[in-house]
Amino acid sequence: MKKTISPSRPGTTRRTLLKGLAAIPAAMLLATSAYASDVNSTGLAVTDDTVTVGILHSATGTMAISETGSIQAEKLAIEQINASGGVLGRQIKYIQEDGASDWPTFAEKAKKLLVKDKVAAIMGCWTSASRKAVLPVMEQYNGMLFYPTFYEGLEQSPNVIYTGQEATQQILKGIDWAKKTKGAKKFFLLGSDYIWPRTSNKIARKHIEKLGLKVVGEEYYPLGHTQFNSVINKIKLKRPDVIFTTVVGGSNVAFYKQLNAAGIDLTKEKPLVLTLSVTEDEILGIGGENVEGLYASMKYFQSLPNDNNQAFVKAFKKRWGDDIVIGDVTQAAYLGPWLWKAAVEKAGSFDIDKIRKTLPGIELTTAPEGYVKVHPNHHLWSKSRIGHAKKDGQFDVVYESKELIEPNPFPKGYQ
Amino acid sequence: MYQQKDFVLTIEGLTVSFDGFKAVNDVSLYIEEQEIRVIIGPNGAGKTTVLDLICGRTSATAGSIKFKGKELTKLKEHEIVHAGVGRKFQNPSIYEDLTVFENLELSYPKGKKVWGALTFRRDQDVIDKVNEIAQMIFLQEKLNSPANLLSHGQKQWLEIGMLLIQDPELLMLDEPVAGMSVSERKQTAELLQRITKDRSVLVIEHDMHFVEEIADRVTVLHQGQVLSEGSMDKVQNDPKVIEVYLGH
Amino acid sequence: MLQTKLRSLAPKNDVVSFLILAAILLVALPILFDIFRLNLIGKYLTFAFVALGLVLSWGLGGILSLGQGIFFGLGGYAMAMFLKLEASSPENTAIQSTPGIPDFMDWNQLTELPWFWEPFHSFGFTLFAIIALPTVFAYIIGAAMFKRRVGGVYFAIITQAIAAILTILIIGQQGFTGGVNGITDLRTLLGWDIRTDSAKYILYFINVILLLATLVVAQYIRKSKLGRLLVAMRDSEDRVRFSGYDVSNFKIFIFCIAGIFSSIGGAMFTLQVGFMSPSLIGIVPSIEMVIFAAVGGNLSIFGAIYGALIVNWAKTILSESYPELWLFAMGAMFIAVVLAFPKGLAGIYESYVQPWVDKKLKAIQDKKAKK
Amino acid sequence: MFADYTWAELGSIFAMQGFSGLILFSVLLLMALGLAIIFGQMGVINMAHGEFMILGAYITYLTSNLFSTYIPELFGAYFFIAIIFAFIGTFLLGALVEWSLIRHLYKRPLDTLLATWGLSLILQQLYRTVFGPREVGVTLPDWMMGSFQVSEMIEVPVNGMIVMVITLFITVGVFLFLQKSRKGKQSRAVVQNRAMAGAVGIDTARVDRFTFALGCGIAGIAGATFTMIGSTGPTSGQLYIVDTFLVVVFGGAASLLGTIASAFSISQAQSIMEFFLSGSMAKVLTLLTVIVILMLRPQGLFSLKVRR
Repeated sequence: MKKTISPSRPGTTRRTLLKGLAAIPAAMLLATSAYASDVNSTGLAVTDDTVTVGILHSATGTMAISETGSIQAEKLAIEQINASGGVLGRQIKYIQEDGASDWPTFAEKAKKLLVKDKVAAIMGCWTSASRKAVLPVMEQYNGMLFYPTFYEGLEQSPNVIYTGQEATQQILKGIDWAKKTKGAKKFFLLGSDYIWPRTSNKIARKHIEKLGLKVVGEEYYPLGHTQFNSVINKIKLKRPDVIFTTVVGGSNVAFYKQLNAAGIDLTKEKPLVLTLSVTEDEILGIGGENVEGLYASMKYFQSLPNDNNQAFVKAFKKRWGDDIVIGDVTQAAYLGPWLWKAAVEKAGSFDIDKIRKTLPGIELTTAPEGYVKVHPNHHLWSKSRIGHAKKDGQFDVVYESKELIEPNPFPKGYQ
Repeated sequence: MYQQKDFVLTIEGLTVSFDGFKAVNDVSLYIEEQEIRVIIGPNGAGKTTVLDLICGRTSATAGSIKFKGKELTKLKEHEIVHAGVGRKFQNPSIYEDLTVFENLELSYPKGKKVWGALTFRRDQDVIDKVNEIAQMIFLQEKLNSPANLLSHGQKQWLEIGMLLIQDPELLMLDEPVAGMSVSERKQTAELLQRITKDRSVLVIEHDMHFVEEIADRVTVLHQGQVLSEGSMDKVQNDPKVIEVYLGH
Repeated sequence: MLQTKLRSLAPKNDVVSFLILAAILLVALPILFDIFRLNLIGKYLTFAFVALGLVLSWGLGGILSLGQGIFFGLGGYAMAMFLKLEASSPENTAIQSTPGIPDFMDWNQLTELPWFWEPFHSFGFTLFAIIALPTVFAYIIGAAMFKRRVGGVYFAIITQAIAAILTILIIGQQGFTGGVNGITDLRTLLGWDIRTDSAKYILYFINVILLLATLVVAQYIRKSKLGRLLVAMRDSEDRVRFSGYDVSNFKIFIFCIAGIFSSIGGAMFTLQVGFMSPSLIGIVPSIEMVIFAAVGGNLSIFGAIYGALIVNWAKTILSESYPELWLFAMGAMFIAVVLAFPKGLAGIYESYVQPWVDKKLKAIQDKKAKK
Repeated sequence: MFADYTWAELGSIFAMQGFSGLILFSVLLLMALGLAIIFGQMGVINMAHGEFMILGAYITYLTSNLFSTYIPELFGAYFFIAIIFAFIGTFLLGALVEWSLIRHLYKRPLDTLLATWGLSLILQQLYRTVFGPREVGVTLPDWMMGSFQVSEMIEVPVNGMIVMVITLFITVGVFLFLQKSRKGKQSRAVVQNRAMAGAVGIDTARVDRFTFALGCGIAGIAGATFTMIGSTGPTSGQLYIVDTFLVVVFGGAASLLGTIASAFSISQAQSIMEFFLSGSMAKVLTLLTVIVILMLRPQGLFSLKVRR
């Protein structure tokens, strides 16, 4: 049985980094830190100069494609925090566990992290299914999960901080924008067949109908489906102004390639395609030339011009390589460790119950996406943005909501 | 002419075609009680197919097979067995992974349904009957050895024994002495003579000496049709038969 | 060869093996491991139910089903539906627009409980369903296929396709099934909180006792005439048929039994892990279940249990330290079992360990005799 | 649902939908051809068929990178070279797999299933280690991306046309090979009667290896072709496996004509149902229909009634 609380797979770069950090005089650290017992009354893995957190994503299996970016972002954030003196003067160590794209495994590993390793927080999960599997474990053993993915909402747990957008934050402004700027009247909703697309489309449909516009079709295909010619024909028949898609994973590649081949040129915007599910990450697999002209509605794009983001992108590339891209979820995953650090330092303790009290209201002015703030419902206030995809796989930000959008995981009137 | 009721097995107008090829064509065959009937004929004459048709392994295109007045063509294999027809295959087909005893036991006519098989007990009746049959087929010494250690001839006997334990009224044997030594062949002939006391036997065989030894009557099949029928003498002197056997 | 192997498991040996297994599961493991690991072992053991079923249907009967996840799922979902209804009492779900129905139904605008959920309010019915559902399902699949003499490879591929269909259906009909997330957040069983450590201990022991009982049933079937018939059918199906047996009925029976075993495993999985999801039903988990039986030795009912334990244990350990090695190891295991160790662990034990033990025992006896 | 449309529009849509059905038919057929040879002719259940396809796709990806880096002026034609490379690569891997694994298992079809599943896991992880867990984007030359405008409504996708042409080409090739060529005749002879084929001087081991490798090579071509319409990632291959096997089994395993007929009927059924129902239900209904028909007619659509 492995009981060590060292990072399970330190890369070489990480090793050198740690060596460098070890050179920081211990005395200096001690000067700023209280003794472990004072900041940790519940037996978490906190020593006088370290604190351990867990990283729980799929490194193998079908979801590894998506979760890699989150792992990288979380590690980067942890390293940066360590370099700047750690949390309450303690260096963060992490234990990385592989959820292997398998929900029971996620639950099992989450439990291991909380029960065996006594981690002070977990950065992790990607799919809703994995979060749902982990949730009862988090609540039973009173852990704190920082969950990065934009998701369907309908959840609010005292043991989870949702650093991605819930569905209304991502959808409503996007549709408003399509109506106002593009004069869209008819929408065709298309998604992979599972809970996030269905919930998102439900919210989208209500909103479209509230605006007095029309939904001319709604279709779902099994995950991994690769034949979209029939639905493309249906789309041609219905002549929508907007194809609103929540297709995920490998299906995306097939969908955009076939859309393109069927003569629907995204750059002509007849119809325009608005997606919730294609970030810069996905474009790597789809190919920039296939999605040129696509609009995406989310809170973060790698091309955001603000200074925070410039620094973040630079650091990320320095750490993980120049040809890497950063998508919405990756940025949200990056926020997790920083939010946790801020909450811990505000509480002056690692105790979960104490940071739960301080978390609402925690704000980050240094977030790559700009200013964010934790809402009492454990989601983040964030802006809505629309990106316009270019051939090189990056987005031009063509719209940004003026104000922060309030998270509303249980939207009245949209259920 | 024959009286209908004397026959154990009545086959009339039996035909089967595989994609247009008539493997068996309008065959009629009448077998009496306690008769040993041997079917001979060149390769591809349809001998084995006739047995397949009787025991339900192949379904007939046309014609009827009546066993003790019961139509067999509509029954499933196991129902035909329960009606009293037993069949030995050309290649000895026994359960190699089981012992001789278990081979015979599985053929014992009890516990043939799922539930019966689950609750089957090896009582004295079973043991006695298995011993009796084992003696008959010269295998009483081998009862506890695995069947895959038997010689080829012994396997043939074992399969015959597995039929005998069911006490069928019609026994069909496909080349029972193929691959046997001379002495084994003699023993087999004896065995057949003994076991036909209360049943009819239908045999396919190539070995003419053996046929002569056991047959009451012989039927010659050629290209799916009955070419000749009667005593061994009659058949051997039938010019049509000579033509078929020597003409090739 | 095979026959001598079967023979070598004389009744006395079986009793000893059984006692050793019971001692390991009931005494040694609970002492050695804390509740976290023990709960994991409990989870692995739920797959041992499936492996046991596969030993009977595949090892003995030659029927390889690549869709045992179907039955695992039926049992698991039946139990999960019951627990979910209990967790969705009107008080617990007061914030929903329709209190008293499971949360995911509420999100999907269902305003009343679907009719097929209603009977799962009753624990008695749920237990009945855990046995009856797989039986009916296996009977329909089995009757359709075996009566028409579809077997072997075709059966494997068709069961696999059925598993795929069931997964798509469950994911697509999320209002009724919880979709890809599955049925989660299960709390109490008849008011008893199943999430506490003490409950996990009790569930572990219930699981082990059920498993041992299942093992006894499997052993009974194997030793009965029906067990010998299955072996006989694998050797020469025609001979069995022409000995007056309706072969298809026996195949259907053993397939149903394998289904029931899997279903019990699924129900125990739900209880111990606390949720059920389509990821345990589809093609990949179903084939993984086959490897548990294959590694243990597809003719050995004890091997099935050790196989399920060891493969899952290896998976946990390997994926903790070397996640990328796990698939290589798993792939290698499939190939090794097929090419080098067709009788799995049980075969290795019989050809290497047992002769050694026998020799030692004999040496001791000889010594005693000399004195 | 059609009330708001003119006849011309409806006609166009149905033409388009028919064309989609044909593309789907080509895709299914191309997927199944390699397996029809391996499973139908040799009785080997190759669960790693999808992984062989993905190997073909990865080779296409590598070739495209090679061309764009070293000879960008010829990029427009790289795809055809890639197909040849894909065939060679998967053919060689197929031969290696036959030699190391399959040849030990000819008498045990269920065991080939387990062993090749193991192989598929190893290949998946290998792809992940080499190419990373992400899907790779295979860049296509511009001329292969667009569509022909036939009328205002009807547009014919170029990549669909290419898939159809390749499928036609490969199908005819396989057919001619099996029926006419010496190797093909040998391979059929081995299938029908191994002992006899060996006795008349055919090197059965070599023929087996060649046949298996050929099936894998065709899978590689299929994989290369599908980079035009699908995704290329370590686990993409698994998506194809159930469909592929059902097409082959449904067609009646030993018959090439059956495979074609089965791919045609499945694709048409699915394509029509997809148009009138939602995508998921269409898929479920198609699979279910195939299974029910297989239960009623286990020998598949086409198969000779043989003497047992």
